[in-house]
Amino acid sequence: MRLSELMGHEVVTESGRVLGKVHDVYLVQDGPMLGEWGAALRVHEIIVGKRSYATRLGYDRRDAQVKGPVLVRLLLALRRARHVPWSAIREIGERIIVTDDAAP
Amino acid sequence: MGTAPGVARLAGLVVACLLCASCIKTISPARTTHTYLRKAAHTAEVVVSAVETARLVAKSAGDGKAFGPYTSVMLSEQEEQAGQAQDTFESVQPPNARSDKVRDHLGTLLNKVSDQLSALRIAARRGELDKLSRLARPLRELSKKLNKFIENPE
Amino acid sequence: MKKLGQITLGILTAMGGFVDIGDLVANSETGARYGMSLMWAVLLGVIGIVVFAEMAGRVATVSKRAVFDVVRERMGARMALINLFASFFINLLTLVAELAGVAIAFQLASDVNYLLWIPLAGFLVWFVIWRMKFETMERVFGLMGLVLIVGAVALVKLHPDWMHLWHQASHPSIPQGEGTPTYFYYAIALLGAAMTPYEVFFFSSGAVEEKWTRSDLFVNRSNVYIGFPLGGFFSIMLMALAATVFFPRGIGVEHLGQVALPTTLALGKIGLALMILGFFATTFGAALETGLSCGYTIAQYFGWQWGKLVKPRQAARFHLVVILSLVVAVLIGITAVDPVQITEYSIVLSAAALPLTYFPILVVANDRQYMGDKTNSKLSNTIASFFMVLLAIVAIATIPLMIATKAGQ
Amino acid sequence: MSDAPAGRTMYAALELLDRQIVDADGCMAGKVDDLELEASQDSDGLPVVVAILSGPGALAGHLGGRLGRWLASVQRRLREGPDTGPARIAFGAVKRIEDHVEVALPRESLESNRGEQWARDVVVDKIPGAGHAPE
Repeated sequence: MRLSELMGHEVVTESGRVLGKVHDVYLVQDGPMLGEWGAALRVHEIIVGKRSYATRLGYDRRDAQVKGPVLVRLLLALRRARHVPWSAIREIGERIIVTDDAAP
Repeated sequence: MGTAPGVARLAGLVVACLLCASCIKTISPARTTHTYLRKAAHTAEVVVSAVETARLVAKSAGDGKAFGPYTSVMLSEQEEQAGQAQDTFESVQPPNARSDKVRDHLGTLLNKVSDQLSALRIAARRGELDKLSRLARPLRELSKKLNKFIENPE
Repeated sequence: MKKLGQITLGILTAMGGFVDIGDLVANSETGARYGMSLMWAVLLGVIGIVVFAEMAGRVATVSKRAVFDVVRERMGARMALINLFASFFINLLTLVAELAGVAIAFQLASDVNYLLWIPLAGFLVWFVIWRMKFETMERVFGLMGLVLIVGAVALVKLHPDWMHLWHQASHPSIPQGEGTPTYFYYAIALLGAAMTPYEVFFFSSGAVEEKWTRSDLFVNRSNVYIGFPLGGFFSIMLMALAATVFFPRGIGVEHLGQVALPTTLALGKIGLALMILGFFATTFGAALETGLSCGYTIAQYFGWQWGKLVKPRQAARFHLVVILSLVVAVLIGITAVDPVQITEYSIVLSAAALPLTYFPILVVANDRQYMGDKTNSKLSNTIASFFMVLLAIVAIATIPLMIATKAGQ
Repeated sequence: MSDAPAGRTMYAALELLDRQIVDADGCMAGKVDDLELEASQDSDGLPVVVAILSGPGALAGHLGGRLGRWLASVQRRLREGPDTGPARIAFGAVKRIEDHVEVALPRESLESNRGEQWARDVVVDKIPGAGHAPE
């Protein structure tokens, strides 16, 4: 599988609710050892939202490294993305189907 | 981001618009006396610009302030500029008898300008910079007449 | 003391490098047509380029990433590719205009048709890029461009009615018989002439090439805050010369040679010679910058090795792109397209395309992960946000205005 | 939201994708155009990043749409030999990920560097002075 096969795909819940598109993938470095690099980066969550451009620009990051300018943040703040854990994914095809508890 | 195809289409549209915009420049027919007069006035404006530039260049060169190559390039350029404006104007169809008169009047002026600018260019090419001031003298009167024409094209 | 000398040199280089064919043409054109009443657009453009270039220079210095690197990384491969098409096209158009400018400077000095000079100009630009060190190249042509200062002497000698010029500038009004759309079309042209995107591509890539470090941030600031506004002074000077000599006589600027005319009238052969030298220096310097920028943008998008620090064979694709761009520009140039028209299109489209590069830089200049404590201050964010809105409006308005005014006729 | 994970975390698209790759000698060697994910027994069946994909083949897939198809067709035409998929850099060769992605290999050994070699051998090396840094 390639990252590009996840990015931009539509995500729906088992009951058919549309959550939006995949805007990013959150990785955690706790996989098996890989040569010089060390522990592999494991896919932990997918970040899903409707038109959540803020994510790609860095405004949605957990550590809040990008703050200003106020104007840009206000324009982008309208659309927040949600983090869906990998374990909630049921099927990856044309659409990505996730469990209902991923969308409270 | 999923907007890319839309942006690509927009970019295509922009390029198409630009192509159109650059084509619009070509002459369009004059349907009424009013548009004809406007075109005539615009032509006169372009020619005044060329005439006044030529006068300044001739004056500088005559006073020993400009080099031969510069003078010669600039004067040829003005001759060409005025010539192009004249050609464009003459290819516009005058809509009625009233515009014929305007056409004749401006045409006479433009011909005189063209003769003087050619004389200047020829002298400059030959390196006879000292003659330029004298040759440019009639342009002053022509420029005044053209300005009068711009204010009242009839 | 050595540092001070270096800073002065940097400022002078930035000042001389500010002017290019777009500034020469646009300022003279608008001065001839509107007097000083569009001076506000020049001032706006200068403030804009100061804000933009300072951010780009700071991002490049702190993160070692030039503008197009940042554009791709923040906008993603897709948006950045569309951006690349637009930026490269405008860059190439500007390169054509600059090469024609160099050729016209040769023509004015020799009376040999400029079309014959264009291939030579293209070759010289390539040769300097191939052989000359980045810093030397930037300095030589930047400093040579300072000879345009002769225009200021000429302006004083022409004894203009200063109060009248000031009145035109401080009470902008549209002269009789001129349409409002045309007025704003030329305002956009002036904004584009001051804020051409290649300046920022070049400036930020230069900061990476010269291996600037955090301690050079002061140099970045002084170059931008002092050098660019002084460069803007040249723009206003050109406008004032045209407003003094051409505006009252009803002369329109259609040829680069006319730009030297007021100085010739005032100072004679020396003035003329220095003006032509200034045309050569500024257009040649800008041709180097745009030629390199053609390579910078593409190489930075695809991640190829770029720059003049390494041997050409180590940045093969970059040099190949530069060579091909120059060849294409020369071919377009010798089809006898009107150089003044090409210049006008290039600066107006530059203004329209500005948000494409401006926005990602603004975002990254606020990212603490790259910038650490060197992110934008509140003040610079406020000014930058104002320009973002302005540039967005300009981008939307440009094409309709271009069509409505038949490109400023 | 899940609990805070242990170890370094990273946003794949924001912090890894589209970033500059720098080789062992400090030369620029392409961009991270895509990532290869693989689930194996070692990773308890969860997908991990096993390779960086770089070069036009990978970029075409990442771009998608008409642009991607166009780039893919250009690349197919330029390619010599059979299709082996996009150029791949095993993630084990990655040394560090900061603003750039540093790999421990020289770029000559990377498949994605073929275009650069072509431009060097076919064009740039034939011009006098290609081997001298500008002075």
